[in-house]
Amino acid sequence: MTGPAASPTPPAIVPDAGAVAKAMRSFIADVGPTAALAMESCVHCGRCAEACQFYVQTGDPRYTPIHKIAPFKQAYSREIGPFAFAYKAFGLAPDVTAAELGNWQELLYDSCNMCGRCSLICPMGIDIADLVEQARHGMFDAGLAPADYLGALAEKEHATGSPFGLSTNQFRDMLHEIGSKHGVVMHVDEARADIVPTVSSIDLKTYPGSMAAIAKILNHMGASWTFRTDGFDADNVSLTAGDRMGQEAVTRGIVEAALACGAKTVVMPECGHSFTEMRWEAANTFGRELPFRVLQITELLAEGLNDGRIRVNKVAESATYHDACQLSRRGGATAAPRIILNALGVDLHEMEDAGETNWCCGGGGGVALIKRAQPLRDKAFEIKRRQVEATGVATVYTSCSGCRQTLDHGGKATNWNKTVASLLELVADNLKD
Amino acid sequence: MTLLEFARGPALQVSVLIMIAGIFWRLAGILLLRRRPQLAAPRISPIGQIGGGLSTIMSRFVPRRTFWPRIAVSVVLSAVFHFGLAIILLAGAPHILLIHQLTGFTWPNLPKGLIVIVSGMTLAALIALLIRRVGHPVLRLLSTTDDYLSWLLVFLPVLTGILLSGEALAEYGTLLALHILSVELMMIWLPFGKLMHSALVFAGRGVMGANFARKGAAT
Amino acid sequence: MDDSENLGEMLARRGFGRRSLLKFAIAMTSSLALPPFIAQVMAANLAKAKRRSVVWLSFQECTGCLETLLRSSSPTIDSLIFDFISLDYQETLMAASGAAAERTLRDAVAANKGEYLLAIDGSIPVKDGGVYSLTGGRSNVSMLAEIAADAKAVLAIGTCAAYGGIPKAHPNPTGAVGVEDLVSGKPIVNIPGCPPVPEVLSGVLVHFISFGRLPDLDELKRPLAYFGTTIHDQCYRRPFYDQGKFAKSFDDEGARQGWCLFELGCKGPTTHNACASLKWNGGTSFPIESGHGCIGCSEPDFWDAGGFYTSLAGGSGTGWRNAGIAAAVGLAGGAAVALSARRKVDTDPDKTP
Amino acid sequence: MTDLNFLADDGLVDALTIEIADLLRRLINEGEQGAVDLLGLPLSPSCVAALEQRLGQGEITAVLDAAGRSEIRETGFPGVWWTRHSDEKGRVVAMLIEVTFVPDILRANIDDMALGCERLTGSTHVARSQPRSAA
Repeated sequence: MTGPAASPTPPAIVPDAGAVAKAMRSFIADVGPTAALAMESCVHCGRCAEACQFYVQTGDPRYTPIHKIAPFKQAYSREIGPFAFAYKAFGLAPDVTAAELGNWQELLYDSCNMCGRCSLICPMGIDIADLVEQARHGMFDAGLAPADYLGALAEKEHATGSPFGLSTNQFRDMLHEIGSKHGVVMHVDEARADIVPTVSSIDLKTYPGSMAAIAKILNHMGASWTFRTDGFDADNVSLTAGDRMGQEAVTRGIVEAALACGAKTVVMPECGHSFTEMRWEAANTFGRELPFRVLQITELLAEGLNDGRIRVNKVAESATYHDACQLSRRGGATAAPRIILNALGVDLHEMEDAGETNWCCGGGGGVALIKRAQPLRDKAFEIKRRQVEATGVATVYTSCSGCRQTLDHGGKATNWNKTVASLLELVADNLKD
Repeated sequence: MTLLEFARGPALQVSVLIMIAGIFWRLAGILLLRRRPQLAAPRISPIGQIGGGLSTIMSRFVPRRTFWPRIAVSVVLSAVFHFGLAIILLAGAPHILLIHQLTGFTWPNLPKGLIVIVSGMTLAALIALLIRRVGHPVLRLLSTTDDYLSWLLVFLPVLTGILLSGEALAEYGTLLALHILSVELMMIWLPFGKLMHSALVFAGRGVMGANFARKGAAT
Repeated sequence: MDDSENLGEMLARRGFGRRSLLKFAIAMTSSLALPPFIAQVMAANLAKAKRRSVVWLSFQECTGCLETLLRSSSPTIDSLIFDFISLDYQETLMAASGAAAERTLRDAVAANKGEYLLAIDGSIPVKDGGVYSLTGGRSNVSMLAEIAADAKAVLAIGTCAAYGGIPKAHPNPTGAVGVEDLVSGKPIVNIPGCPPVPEVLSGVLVHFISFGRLPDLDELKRPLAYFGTTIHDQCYRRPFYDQGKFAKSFDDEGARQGWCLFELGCKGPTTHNACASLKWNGGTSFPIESGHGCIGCSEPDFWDAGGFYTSLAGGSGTGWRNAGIAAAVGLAGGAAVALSARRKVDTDPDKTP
Repeated sequence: MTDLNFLADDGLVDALTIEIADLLRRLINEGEQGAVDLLGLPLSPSCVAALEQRLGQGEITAVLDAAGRSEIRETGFPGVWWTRHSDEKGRVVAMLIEVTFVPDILRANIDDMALGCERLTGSTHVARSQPRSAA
């Protein structure tokens, strides 16, 4: 436990009582047997703190993962727990006070990437990350999602379907512009297609090259594919903000677009939470099983490399790979990137704790989109920096733009001599025609 | 009706029934809430998911190597306590006898001297765990009255068990009555507090293991 | 045997000099766990002791206590002491019976008003006015009340007289109770056991004759000298208990090796008596030494304290039926709470679709 | 049965020796008699033997035949007597260490002597030939 450093405590936001009640009700609405079992099982052993980058780096006990859902656990026990009547009768778990809930904004957003590392160490098998996501629903419904940037983006996404308020036309134009700039044939809004790749807004803004890369590879594969502007944005900032309505709208958009063109496979871009949402939650949000497969881009590349539809040249390069938590630990797609790097002949130096037990880059779960969370992100980045430097290689590949952006910012802030690059673009740059 | 007859008679009956009713009440109260649908295509078969659940139940007994340095104290202390308690209960002659009378199963017991040593270690681990719970900032923040009450209701049976094996402080009958009464208090509180984890731990780990195995994710 | 002769003279006449009396006093002092120097005082008092009238009333009893106390072995000092106390009334032993016996009783009580010792064996049924045990048409309850009133001290001999014993066992049809439940304002000493250890009675009598009062008693009015420790604390098989060597059945290897009988229901640990040290039949043996667990016969309600063959560590389980009911109640309660939780969530006004 | 008397006998013997010496000192300085009831103490047979060996044999061994056999023996330390009383069946009913000039039981008793004196005078030929007075 490194020395406790004074982390910046944001001004306490005090919502009105009605909002608090609404927050609790919306949290409770999500609680099923799994969440209830989790909340009932906690034995307060404190081990989850030892797995969380924010506690480990700051030593601040408030960042103990299970502590982050304390007010909502109280509400659960009072309202629908097995002994709710007793809690109420004896007033055991007092109502969550407005001030209390206000203080929790920093705990549930700034200091939690929903990376699930705490869920791996928990001896009781509690999926804390899942509970945090449900708690964020409550916070959002109480108007307590951090306004600066994450909240704003979620609002825009809720209204326009894109966190940056892009209209379908603007998105279509951008795609064609990228296509012409990179000399790649862009299939956009075609009526029928087997594969529908979706787009992460971060890529649109900061890494447009990845759209070109996807197109280039799909053309290389000779697949029938098309972007669909009527459901393009995979980022789902609403999910990380806790806006269930926004989250559902985005998901519904993508599903309906895919159904419209009879897609057999929807490919999620280099992004963590979008994969978690589409692969594991979309069917539940949509209400029935999806008639198409959902693959993360690395899974598609690995599949293509395995069955020969994708052929690449060898690259004489040594590098390490940073696993995005939602893809490997939470998503079960740890093997795909290794298959790709192996196919490319990259001399891979795995970081310590690579794969399932990786340390989060510190930007996931919307934290990258919260300005005041910068100091916390820097602290989390220190772990990742040490791990990469320990491998002694110059390049870090990753297949999540969120991680890539966070590592980039972290690197710039400490003028780090490592390059952070996209695995997708590496494949696209080394296709063998 | 001496204290011992009370402890072994009505008190034992009532506390066991309260515990059973409480456990089933709490489990039903949890497991019968509305299930959120799981419609996404699983990565492995239902059998695989059950296997994932079972493997997690076992795997969580020993934390992953990478976590050890930071939680070594917690792991060692709780291991000494839990294994100590298991040895006392499963290898102590009077306990085997109790189980034999209730179920008919019996097996050889360890000598009493060894059990007393193990009980001493278990007690020491419990005390260390309490000191840690009060001293460590994270644990102090998380702990509620239930933590301390549950600790006490586990500490007393071990303490009275040791005093009973010593048969020195008071007469055997009194010490045995105190030991049984302390176990009964623990049994009554079990379903309503933290001790319920003795039942929930398997359900919790199993559910997580199954859910994560379904996603092909780390269990 | 004229009444004026004291014990010393009677013993001398029977060939027992003062040395025998002193030797007996030394033995009794040790048995009563009194300090050694007391022997001199006891011997002196015994020598001068006047004949003490004893009235022995037998109520709802099996005569087991009487039998064990009147040993037929060669006349030892303590049996002579019994001769010395004038057992003025004992229905089973005395020749007279019927009306004559009643007259003897009345005369003895009248003659030694306030000075005679009242010894009782057997419990006293009080239900339906005590009709379940009559002597000569009179209920034991009324006899006890009348005769105990003028007694100097009352000796309840055997678990029945002390605590109600077997007649009091569930369901206790006759409403049997012990002497102490009916008599108050009198020094009472309980000498429980089914039957009691003979030496205990002689110890109590000698103490009373020597010092004119009963020996120190525990909270159940039992002489501390004999009931202060438990059989378990005095048991010669205790090392096996400590090593965890238990006989699992009455004829297994362990039983043949003389291992501890704890698992076969021995109640030694919770039973106060002197069997393990004084032993029975002149020091020959005692129940545990003969291979059977102690059944706790000197403890109140020993008959209802769990079976003789269920160990102290055992407990009477709830039974699978009760456990099933409890589980069902739990399930019902939990289900009800879960359903109400579901309803609460469903009727939430702003619940997202 | 395994002999479990390996317990520290010498520890107990030392303790008893110190107590006996204490009693002896009090007898010498204050003339106060004392005694230790060995039956009352939880002594194992080997411990009793060890004590007996420690105290050793003195100059006097007296045997009393009254209501069973008793042996009153002076140990190797004058004033310290080892008394063992048995009943008619040979069971040891009392065993103690008496710290005194002479154990009381050895001394003739005044009442016994009185009766003895009567019998003695009655035992002469003269007394026997006269008619006996009314008993």
